[in-house]
Formats: sequence, structure tokens, C-alpha cells
Amino acid sequence: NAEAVKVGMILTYSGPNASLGELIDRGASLYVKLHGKELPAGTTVEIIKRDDTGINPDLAKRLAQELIVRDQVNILTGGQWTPNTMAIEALSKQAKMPYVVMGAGGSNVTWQEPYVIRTSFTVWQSSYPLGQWAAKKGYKTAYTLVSDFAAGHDAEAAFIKGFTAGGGKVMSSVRVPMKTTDYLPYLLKVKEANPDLLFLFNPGGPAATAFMKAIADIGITTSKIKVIGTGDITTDEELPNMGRAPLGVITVHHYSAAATRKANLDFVAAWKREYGANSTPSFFSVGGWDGMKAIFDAVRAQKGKMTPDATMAYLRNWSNPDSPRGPIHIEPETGEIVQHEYVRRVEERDGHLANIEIETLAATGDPEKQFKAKP
Amino acid sequence: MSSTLINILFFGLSYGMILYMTSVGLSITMGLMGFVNLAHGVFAMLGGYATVTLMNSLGVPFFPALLAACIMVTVLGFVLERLLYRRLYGATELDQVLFSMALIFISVAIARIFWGPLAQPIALPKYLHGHIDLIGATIPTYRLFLLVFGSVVAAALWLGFDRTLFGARVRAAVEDHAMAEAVGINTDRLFALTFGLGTGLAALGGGLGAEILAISPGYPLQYIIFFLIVVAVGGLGSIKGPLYASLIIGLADTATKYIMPEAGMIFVFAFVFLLLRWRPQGIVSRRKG
Amino acid sequence: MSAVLDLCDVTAGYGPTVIIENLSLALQAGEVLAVLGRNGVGKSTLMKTIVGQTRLHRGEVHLKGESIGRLPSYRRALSGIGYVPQERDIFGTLTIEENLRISARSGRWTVEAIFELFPNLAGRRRNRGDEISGGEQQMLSIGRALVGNPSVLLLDEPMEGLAPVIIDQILKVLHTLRSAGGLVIVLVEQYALMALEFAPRTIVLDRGRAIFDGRSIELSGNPELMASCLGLSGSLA
Amino acid sequence: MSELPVLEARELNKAFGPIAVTRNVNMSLMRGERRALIGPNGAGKTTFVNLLSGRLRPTTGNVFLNGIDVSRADEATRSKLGIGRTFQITSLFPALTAHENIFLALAESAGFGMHILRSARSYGSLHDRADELLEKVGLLGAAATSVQQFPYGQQRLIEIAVALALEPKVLLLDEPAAGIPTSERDLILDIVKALPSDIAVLLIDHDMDLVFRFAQRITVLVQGAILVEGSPAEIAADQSVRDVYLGERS
Amino acid sequence: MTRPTDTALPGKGMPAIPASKRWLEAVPWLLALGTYAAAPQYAPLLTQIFVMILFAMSLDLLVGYTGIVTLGHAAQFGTGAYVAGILAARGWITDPTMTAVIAMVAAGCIGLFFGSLMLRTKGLAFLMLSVASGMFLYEIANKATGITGGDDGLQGVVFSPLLGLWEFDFRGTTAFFYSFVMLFLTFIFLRRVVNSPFGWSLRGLRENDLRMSAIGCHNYRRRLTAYTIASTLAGLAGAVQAQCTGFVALNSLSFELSGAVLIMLILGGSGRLYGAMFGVPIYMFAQDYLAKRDPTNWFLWQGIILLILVLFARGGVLSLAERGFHACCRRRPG
Ligand SMILES: Nc1ncnc2c1ncn2[C@@H]1O[C@H](COP(=O)(O)OP(=O)(O)OP(=O)(O)O)[C@@H](O)[C@H]1O
Ligand SMILES: Nc1ncnc2c1ncn2[C@@H]1O[C@H](COP(=O)(O)OP(=O)(O)OP(=O)(O)O)[C@@H](O)[C@H]1O
Ligand SMILES: [Mg+2]
Ligand SMILES: [Mg+2]
Repeated sequence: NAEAVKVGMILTYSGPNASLGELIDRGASLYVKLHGKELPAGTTVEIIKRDDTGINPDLAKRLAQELIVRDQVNILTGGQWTPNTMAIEALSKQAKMPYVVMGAGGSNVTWQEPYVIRTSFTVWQSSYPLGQWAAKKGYKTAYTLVSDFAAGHDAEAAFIKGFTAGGGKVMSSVRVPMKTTDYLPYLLKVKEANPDLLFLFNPGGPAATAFMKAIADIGITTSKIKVIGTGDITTDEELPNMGRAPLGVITVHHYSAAATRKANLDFVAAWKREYGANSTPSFFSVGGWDGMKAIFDAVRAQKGKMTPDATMAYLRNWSNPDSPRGPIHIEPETGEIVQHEYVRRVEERDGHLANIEIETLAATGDPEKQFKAKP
Repeated sequence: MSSTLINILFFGLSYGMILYMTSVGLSITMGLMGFVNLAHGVFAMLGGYATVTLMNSLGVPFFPALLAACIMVTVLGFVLERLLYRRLYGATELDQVLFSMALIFISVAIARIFWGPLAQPIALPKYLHGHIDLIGATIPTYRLFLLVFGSVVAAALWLGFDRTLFGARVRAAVEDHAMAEAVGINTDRLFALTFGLGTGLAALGGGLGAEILAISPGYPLQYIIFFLIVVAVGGLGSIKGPLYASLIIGLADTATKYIMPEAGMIFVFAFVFLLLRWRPQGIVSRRKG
Repeated sequence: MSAVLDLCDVTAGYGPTVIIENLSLALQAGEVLAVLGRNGVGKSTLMKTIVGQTRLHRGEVHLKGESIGRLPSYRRALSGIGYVPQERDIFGTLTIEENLRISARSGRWTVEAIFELFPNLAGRRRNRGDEISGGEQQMLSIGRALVGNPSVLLLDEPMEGLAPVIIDQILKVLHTLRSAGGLVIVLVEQYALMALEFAPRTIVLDRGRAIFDGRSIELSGNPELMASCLGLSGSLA
Repeated sequence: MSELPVLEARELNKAFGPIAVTRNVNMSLMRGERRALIGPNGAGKTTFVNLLSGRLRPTTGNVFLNGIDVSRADEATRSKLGIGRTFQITSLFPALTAHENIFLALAESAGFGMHILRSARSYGSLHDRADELLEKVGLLGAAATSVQQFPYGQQRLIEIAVALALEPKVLLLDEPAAGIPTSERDLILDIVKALPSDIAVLLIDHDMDLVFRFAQRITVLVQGAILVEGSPAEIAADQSVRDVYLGERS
Repeated sequence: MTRPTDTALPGKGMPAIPASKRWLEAVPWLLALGTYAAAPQYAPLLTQIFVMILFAMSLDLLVGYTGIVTLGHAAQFGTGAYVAGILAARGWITDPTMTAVIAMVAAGCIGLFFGSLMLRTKGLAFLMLSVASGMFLYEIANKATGITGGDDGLQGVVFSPLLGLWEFDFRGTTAFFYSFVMLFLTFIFLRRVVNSPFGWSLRGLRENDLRMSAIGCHNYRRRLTAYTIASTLAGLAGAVQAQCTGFVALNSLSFELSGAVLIMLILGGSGRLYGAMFGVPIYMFAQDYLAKRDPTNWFLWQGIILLILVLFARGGVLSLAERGFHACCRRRPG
């Protein structure tokens, strides 16, 4: 009469985007490793991993379908890409299957979907406050340069809304195709426009490094143009690759590995023990960590006897006052995460670059939902 | 205004040179030897990994690391040619596609096991960092270096292939293996040599281009289209073609990005489309004597 | 006196299929052999066996005393076998000049000498191999074999598609090569009469076997034998 | 009232870059005519055939088929209108069988090429016709063998059979006898003789024996231009033809 | 026997299945139904396999029969998927069969358009043009977020019950039978096509297109017809995909999909419709199995399997099977 809870986790484990999947998986696995034993007697949790190979909603949906029908999981999780997540959500609604999203950042992910919560973030959550902050600091003109995909469009819209509301002026908004490898021509144009601010958004990873190097190469970092963006452009795992180019870049995000909160120090230490001193957790990892904690909390709360509706009722009111990123909770109406955002500057610490938190902004849910809710 | 023009010209040409450096190896294995080697990127990636690893783990300086990487990958190319590639010389292009895709899959997985999923940072020597200001234009040092280096490589290849009979022998052997042997060409050795050269150049391109085309396990798949475009637009079997193609595409890409950043990739593809409609055999083709 | 080219009991074919069976043949320096036979009896296959493009099932091929039967094709070419294949097999993507240059080895025949012999080719030296006329391709094929300065020349229907004047000219060249240079020539020809006239010795193949091997006059002087071997009526002879 | 030529070339010119390969060639083929075209290598015979059949476009000049200008029509159209040809350098469908090679030609000329849903097997009369043609060239026994496995000489015969399958009004034969033993060349003459008498045939060959037995008239092409035209006897006696083409023999 | 029999098998000089062994043709279909009966939880995977087989078969008409190697076939697949998806998402037409038909027409038009631009070229140039055509549509779909949802994918795609009777359920039962029937119909159709004079002429084009025009074939028009037919069927595959998953995303137009379907086809063996029926399941089952065993490194195993197959089963799995089959036939006396 042991209670076996099955968790189906769909992430990208192969292909060009495997690095992000690995970061989420490592965060989630670290939680399981450290706290996975803390369960009611007789209860076990089995995690079944599936590879969606990248942005591939058809496959993701099929995998979810199989996890539900074939493996009879109790909870679905993962959710690295917005399109994949959206495809799975339709299914989670049909099959009444709780779904914990650990990675995707598209606003509409949790939009009125009854069986979904999110432990990651939305792009609006960081870009909008950044716009407000920049306007408040007295910057007048901005140039936005975002990667041409859904999150990029969100970032552009959110920043512009925050910045212009505070009195700033956007000179030009350019979307860079995802397949681009050479950023110099775009930056050349930025340099000629000579704005106060260059707002950047890209999907992180190699693109972020390439962008940052190009910015340095063309001499923007040494000019009066201030480079700002969301945490994606200086992710903790890419910083070591960027040389000294990003020094002084300002970003707003909900997590920095360099944060000195106790919960984070412990988290980072555990991470380095587990994955090596050269490895650094990122905001994706913390999404995985918190997502897994939410799932285990739900299992503990129901003593392993899982029903979809009880699980959802619990998850919708879940909170973690002591997450590595500070206190977080889920907004019951939307399933959306509410968290603090931090203004950070890239500085040198112990011979390495790090995102140093310099200011904490008030905790919010997803600003876009709030705008939409008020017609 | 004129400094903008200089900038576009310079960035376009130097970007073109990056395309050239990473693709020229393919124009040899595919263009000259006729092997549909979609796995070209594998050798470029390995060149990049070898360079980066030698630099980061063993502290070898950039240029010696690059040279060592080329040699290592060339040797690997030889071995693979002897063991695998040569079995498929006579096969249909479809079988070659399948074969090279298999190699890509394997190498992607192996790269991931050895180097992890993240892109590898390449720390260029200090003197290649930053930028030089020239009559109002900002010129990144590394791009300038690539432009010079690429020209040297192109010139060397041109002298080696077009001015000697090496290229003609390779083409003869590809076109009619049996007849080439019958006029006394050791096709086996010739192919091994050529293939080695192609992989060596791929490695060189991978190492040199690592700054712009980041070295990660997905590399062979991610950039495959770039390589193919350069070879197709350049013209099969030509040595000069890929250079012209790279430079033209580099320039066109840079100009559209600057002039119409909203247009995105559509214009690059439209441009390639028009180029190929205009000259289906490529810019420099052996079809039109 | 040892033979320049010596085939001992050769059985060969494509893959498992046997086309040439138990064929023996020895040719001395300066000797010229005509190979005759109907379509599909294995004339070309015999040539290919000497060049190394078939599978040698049994037997031996010697060139100047050296066993070449198991050598790769290019080694045979380097040791002195020149080959004009029936279907010309010009390298179509190479220029005329490249076609010749990649085959050239030092000796009497140089690329320029070939251009002198075939002025047609000289005018087209920068054209691609597939841009010249059928006859010009044939000339190029012959030129390509000559420029390798071989000691054994295998000609598989070399006169096909050539104008009568050119044929005369080539026959003259072959005559001088044979008498002056001791070149061994094996000639497959559909113009049986011309071949019999040119070559002192003839073999006639039928389904992979030699059904006649002897002096050409024995054949051309004997209408019945001609008819039985080649299907040629006596009146034609 | 003089009869209209079936095929007529008027002032035909063709140049490859700077090289003029066909120069002001005029030629008329009458119904049922048996004409030979000879000339030194590289004289432009194949090019001329290519101009007539539509593989190449003339630089200037026109081609008329039954009085209609077909100079702008492409090869396929001209084939449909009744120009059939063989190729000096064998051009077949190597992986298909001899039967399939011929069937394809039959189906195209019958205009069935776009029949998408009916099984090719059900075109019984075409198959019979294909077998008939194979019989004619003596290869019926090997009908199901893919043509790449045929010896060269037999491929040449299939080449002819494919051309015949088109039931052309004008048949252009570019060195059809190449690779066929002297003893069997009569077969080609027999095949041509057996053709309906209204078909015009233009034959190119370097085998003078064949040419003289075949032709009613002979045109000699040299360096892209017509040197002389005449009956076989006239041509054989012509000193200029001897000088540039025939040489001492014959 | 000079006349080939009507069958999907005769490929590049391969002998056909003898008439006495024709029952073999029923095996794959029974196998598919049997698999479902034994393990209904595999329905989603089987459905996706059917869709890919359908897609691969349409590609085979180009690659295997006509000798047109394209890396842009997803352009038509995606068009079909988006057209069906958008019709349903907007609530304009939600009937599955109607949307499928419209999707096919749309994909056929797209194929006709691109084909007319590209088919005068051959070889590598064509290959790159086809890549460009795919990229083109991809970029357009990516930019037109208002219509396609950009890379968020198309939301809210709900089709009405099939023939008004069967709902597309989350267990995938309806989807399974629907895709099965569509595949079967397509197969029957394609089988007729490749065995018709038209189909033969495509093989002629593959073998020697210059000769084809000399016997009176308008090569360009013929190729364009083949391309349009293949496009239409690819559009059907896309539509079925959209209907069975209830979602459409940019990857249905992607270069990766074009590449993957080509690999599956070659793996099975091109130039005989059954190649797709072997290649796709082998590839997808292997992928499914390996990816579950080892989500991070399954690429390695997949690569090794492909490598072994290409080294030892040249011409695809089907070639290997055929060789074995004919060896058996020959050995048996009589
Ligand atoms: N590549 C091949 N594979 C298998 N069989 C072949 C091949 N080439 C030729 N053959 C067969 O070998 C036999 C001999 O062919 P070969 O070409 O030697 O004849 P040939 O005497 O030169 O004829 P021709 O006078 O037509 O040139 C023929 O039956 C032919 O079908
Ligand atoms: N595509 C081409 N480009 C350039 N020159 C060409 C091309 N095709 C043919 N020629 C040249 O045109 C001339 C005529 O060629 P053509 O093939 O018509 O000769 P031909 O009379 O048929 O000769 P043969 O008797 O040798 O077959 C030749 O000198 C040839 O080199
Ligand atoms: Mg022969
Ligand atoms: Mg000719």
C-alpha cells in the first residue's frame, strides 16, 4: 500500500538548446537529491524524463499524452518553451492534469488555464520595471534591440511601456532574426543613433555572448551609451565567456547566482558540490528547483494520495518564503508566480564577473495580465 | 556618411570572410570531390573545440593551438576517410546524406558528453581584441585580422588548385573513377589527401570563426545552411567561387541589416534565391567554359 | 624472347559473372593484335581486364615480366598501359588541355605534340571535354592515351566516329609507333577489314573464348572462315 | 507546283561564344527523302541536328517543319510535331529495361504522358508495339534487362528503336552505326528501308560504305558551311570532298 | 516476362514482387492495426508515424521517382497545417474533412508557385532554392504573429467531430483511425500515380531528362505537375497533423522537419512507396525508445544505428529486405 507518485518532466535534453534544459533539470534534480527523501512514510516519487528536442510542440504534446495515458503520471512538469507549454496546456485542461511550468516565460502561458502554475517568470516581470526604473534614473532616449521571437516581442513591448510611461523616448526598435550570427551591422546603426540607453533582449546562451562581444568590439561599451536589459543578456552561465565586455551593464531580473541571501548561498554551494566548481546555477535552475519543491510540497500535503483537484488547490496557494531568489508565491487566480525583481550591475568579484544586486524592486505578478485585466 | 559606407563595406567583407573560412573546406569535399558531406560542420566544430580546449586547459597560445587543432582534425579526417567515407564514394548522394547525418548525430552527442551543452568561450589574444579607429570608422581588430588571413588562405588555395593540376586530377577522379585510374591517377591517395585538406580547412574555419559562430554541440546542424549556401552560390568545383559567394552574401547581409533591419532573414533568402535563379550553376561555374 | 604483355589462362568478368574464359595471349614488342567478334562477346571486357577494371577470377597478367594481374588500375597505367575506352570516357568537366595534362608522362608524346597531331583539339583547348564533337572526343581519348607514352596501347574501337582522313592519319601514326618504338598495340575494331589489314595477328572472340588466334591473312584469305567467325560474307571481303 | 519540303533549314547560324559552328546552312528534306550528311570531325553535323531537333537554339535563321516555323518551339514540341532523332553519344534511361525505354517513348508520342491514374500496364497495344520494335532490332529476348547491362553495340540499337517509337515524319540519325560490327550494319539499312516511304531520313555517319548504300543525296558540311551537295556518285568523285574528308581510300 | 506488374516496389532496377507474393503488401497495414489492438496506449505515437509516412511518401514521389531532391518540403506541410489550423482556430471552418481539402488546395498552390520558380534548376542549386523556399515561409509565418501566433504557436485549434460523429479525444483514438485511413487513401492514390504512364515518365526524368525532352516530354511541366501533386499530399499530411494534435507551430515549416523526413525516407529506401513505411517507423520507434532510455545521449545511439544501416544496408532498409527476399525466392526450388 505504498503510494507511488509519478511526475512526468518534459524538457529539452538534446539538440542545440539542450544547455537550457540541462540547467532546469539540474535545479530540479538538486532538489530531489537534497529533499527528495523528505516524504510521508510509504510514499515514493518517480520522475519520468522526456526529451522534446527543442521547440517542437507536436512532439511535446505527444510525449505529454503518452505520459498521461501510458505512464499514468500524477503531475506534469518541465515546460521549457512557450509553444511546447501551450500545446501541453490544452491537453492538461482536457485531461485535468496538474502542470507545473518551470521554464517558459511567455505571458499567456498561465492565462486562464485551470491546471497550470508557473515557477519561472514572465518577460514582462523584468522588462516593465526596468523601463520604469530607467525613466526614473533620468535617461531620456532609448534604442531597443531584441531577438525576433515571442519573448523578444514581449520584452520590447514591456520595456517601451514602462519607459515611455516614465517620460522616456524610444528612438527606434529593431528585431534581430534568431538565426543571425553577425550583430555588428545592427549595432553600427545604434552607434550612429547615439541614444542614452541600449535596451537588449536575447534568448541567452551563445547569442548573448556573441551580442556582448560585438557590443564591445564596435566600441559601444566605451561610449556614453548605457547597455541595459533583462537578466537574459548576462546570464550567470554565460558571463565567464564574455570576457570583460559586459562590465557595468545594468540588468533587472529575479535571480542572480551572486546574491548573498542565505538561501542562495546554500543553494549555490550545494550546486557547486554537485556539479563542479566551474558550474553556476542560473535563473532557469532556480525555476527547476522551486518547481520541484512545489511538486514535493503538494505530495507531502496530500500524503501521496494525489487527486488532480486537490493538487491544484494546493499548488494555487503555494508559496516559498525562502527560495534562493527571495520570497515567492503563486497568485491563486492566475497560477502566476509573484516574485521580487532585482536591479543588478555586472561587476568583478574574486576575479570573476558577477551580477551584483544593487536594488530590490517590489514583488509583482505578471504586469501584462494586470493591464489586460483592466480593460 | 562615407564612414558609414566604409563601415558597411568593411563589416560585410569581413563577415563574408568568416563565411568563407568556415565553408571553404566544404567546397573542397563537396564541390571538388562531389561528396555530399553535410558533416562538414563536425570538423569545423572539432577544430573549434580542440583550439578552445588547448587554450583553456593547457594554456597554449591562440595560433599554436589553432595549428595543432588543424593537424589533429586533419588526422582524424584521414582516419575517417580511410575507415568510412571511402566506402561511400560510389554511393548515391542520398546515401551520402544519410551517412553524413549519422556522423553529425554521433558527433553532436560526443561533443556534448565531452564538453557539455554550453557554448565554449574562446579567449582571443589581447592584440586581437577591441577596435581600431580609422578615419571615423570603428574597425574591430579581429575582423581586420580575419580579412587579411582569409585573403591569404584564399590565395594559397587558388595557387594550389587552379594553377596546378591537383584540382583537375581530383575532378577527373570524381567524374570517372575508373578512367582516372586508367590514366595513372592514384585516386585512393588523392582522395585521402583532398579529404584531409578539406577537414583541415574546416578545423581552421571552426577555430577562427569561433568568436562569431559559437562552438557548441549543435554547431554542425546550426550552420549547415550557411555552408551549403556558400558552396551552391559559389559554384561546385570552383575555388574562387566560394570566395566571391561569401563576400557577396556577407555584403548583402550586412547592407540589409543596416538599411532595413526589420526585413530580417527574408531578404537574405530572397537574395540567395535570386542569385541562384540567375546563375543556377553558381557564380563561378565549370559548366560555362 | 619474352613477351611484353602476357595473359595466362585468364578468366574474368563483372562481379561473379564470368565474361572472359581461359584466355591466353602473349604479345612481343612491336606486335599488333586485332581483336574481332560480334557485339557483346567480351572484346571490351578483355581490354578492361588488362587495364584492371574487371574482376580477375583466375589466371595471370604479366607486363614486361612483372605480374600486374592484382595491381590497382593506376599502377598498371604507370607501368605502361595506355587505354582508349570504347565510350571515350572523356572527363567532361575538365578542359581539353586538362584532360591531356593530367595523363601526361614524360616521353615522346607531349601535350603540344598531341595538339599538333589533332589541330581540331588545339583550337578547343580551353573548352570543356563535354563541349566538343564526338569525333573530337575520340581524338582526345586517343591523345590522352598517347600522352602517357605507354608501352602497350589498348584501343577499343578507336576509329569510331572519326572521319576517313583522320583514320588514315591515325593508322599512320600507329604504324610508326609500332615499328620505331616497339609499342604493343591491341586493337578492337568493328571495321574488320581495316583491322585485318593493319594488324598482322588477329584473335576472334566468341562468348568470351578465342575461336581464332593466328595470322590475319589466314583469316582474310579464307572467306569461309571469315563467315563462320565473324558472320562476314565472302563477297564483302 | 513543287512539293513543300518536310523539314527546311533556312540561313541557319549557330555560334558558341566566338566560335561559329554553323554558318548560313540551307537545307530542305523532301517527303520520303534519304539524305546523308557527312563532313570532317567538328564540322558541325551534330550541332546541325541539334538545331533541327530543338536541343539548341540557332543564333539566327529558321527551321520549318511542313512549312511551319518551329524555330522557337522547344525540343519536346518538335518531337511531338514529328522530328525524331538518335544521339551520337548514347542517351537512354540506364536503370530502366529495354522495354520500358521504348514504352516511355511510345507513351509520350501518343500523348499519354499525363495520364495519371490509369495503370501503364493496361496500355496493351503500346506494349505490343514496344515488343515489335525490340523484335525489329533483334533484342526482344532481352526486353526485361535494364539497358545499362547491354553491350555498347546493342545500346546503339535500342537508341534507334526509341527514335522509331516516336513514329517521326523526319528521322535524324546521328552515327547510328557506331559500335555495330560491319557485318551487322545491314540491319540498320534494313530498318530504314522498312520505314514507311513518306518518312524523310537524315543520316550522319563516317562509314562511307553505309552512307553510299543508304543515300539518295549527300550533303557535305565543312567548318559549319555546306561544301557541296549531290548524288553519291557526284560526291565520291568530288576532289574537294576527297581532300577534306574522304582521303585516299574509297 | 517483359511487362512489369502493378506494384509499388519496382525501384531503381529492382525486380518487382512476384504476383504470387502480393499478399505481402497487406502486411504493413495489418501490422499497424495489430500494434494498435495490442497496445492502444501507443496510439499517439502511431498517429504521428502515420502522418510522417504520409509526408514521406509525398516526398518519395519527388526524391525517389522524379529525382528531385528537396530540403524544403516542409513548406508545403506547414502550409497545410497552418491553413487547417487557422480555419479551425478562427472558427471559420472546423469540419476536419473540409479543412483538409482546403489545406490541400492551399499547399498545392504554394507548391505550384515555388515549383514554377525553382524547377528550371537542378541539383545543388535546386536543393538550396528549396531550402530558401522553406525558410521564406518560415520567416513569413514568424513575422505574421497576428495570424499564426508566431513562435508561440497557433492557439485554440479545435476541430469539430470527424464526420460529425467522432470527437478528437485526448487518448488519440479518433486521431489514430483518421490518420490511418488518410494514409491508406494516399497510398492507394500514389500507387496508381507511380504505375501510370505519368509515373513512368517521372522515372524517365530521373534517369535522363534530356532524353525525355527528345521523346516529346515537356520536362518542366511534368516536373511541376509532380511537384504540385507531392505538395498537395504534403499539405494533407500537415492538415492531418494539425487535426490530430490540435496545435500548429513554426516547426511544421522548419528546415529541420524537411531534413528529418528526407532522412526517414532514405533510411527506408527511396523510389518505392514502401520505403516510407519502413523508414519512418524504424526511425521514430528507435527515436522514441532511445530518447526514453537516455534522454540526453540518444542522439549518439541514433547516429550509430544510422551509420550501421548506411554502411550495410545501402539504398535503405527496404533494399536490404528486398535482397533478402529475392535471395529466398531464388533458393527455393521451383
Ligand atoms: N558493367 C557490366 N556489368 C555486367 N555485365 C556487363 C557489364 N558490361 C558488359 N557486360 C556484359 O558483358 C558481355 C560482354 O560485353 P563487352 O562490352 O565486353 O562486349 P563487346 O564485345 O565489347 O561488345 P561491343 O561490340 O558491343 O562493344 C555482354 O554480355 C555484356 O552484357
Ligand atoms: N557546347 C559547345 N561549346 C563550344 N563549342 C562546341 C559546343 N558544342 C560543339 N562545339 C564545337 O562545335 C564544333 C561542331 O561540333 P559538332 O558536334 O556539331 O561536330 P560534328 O560535325 O558532329 O563532329 P563529329 O563528326 O566529330 O561528331 C566542334 O568543333 C565542337 O568543338
Ligand atoms: Mg565493346
Ligand atoms: Mg557529331
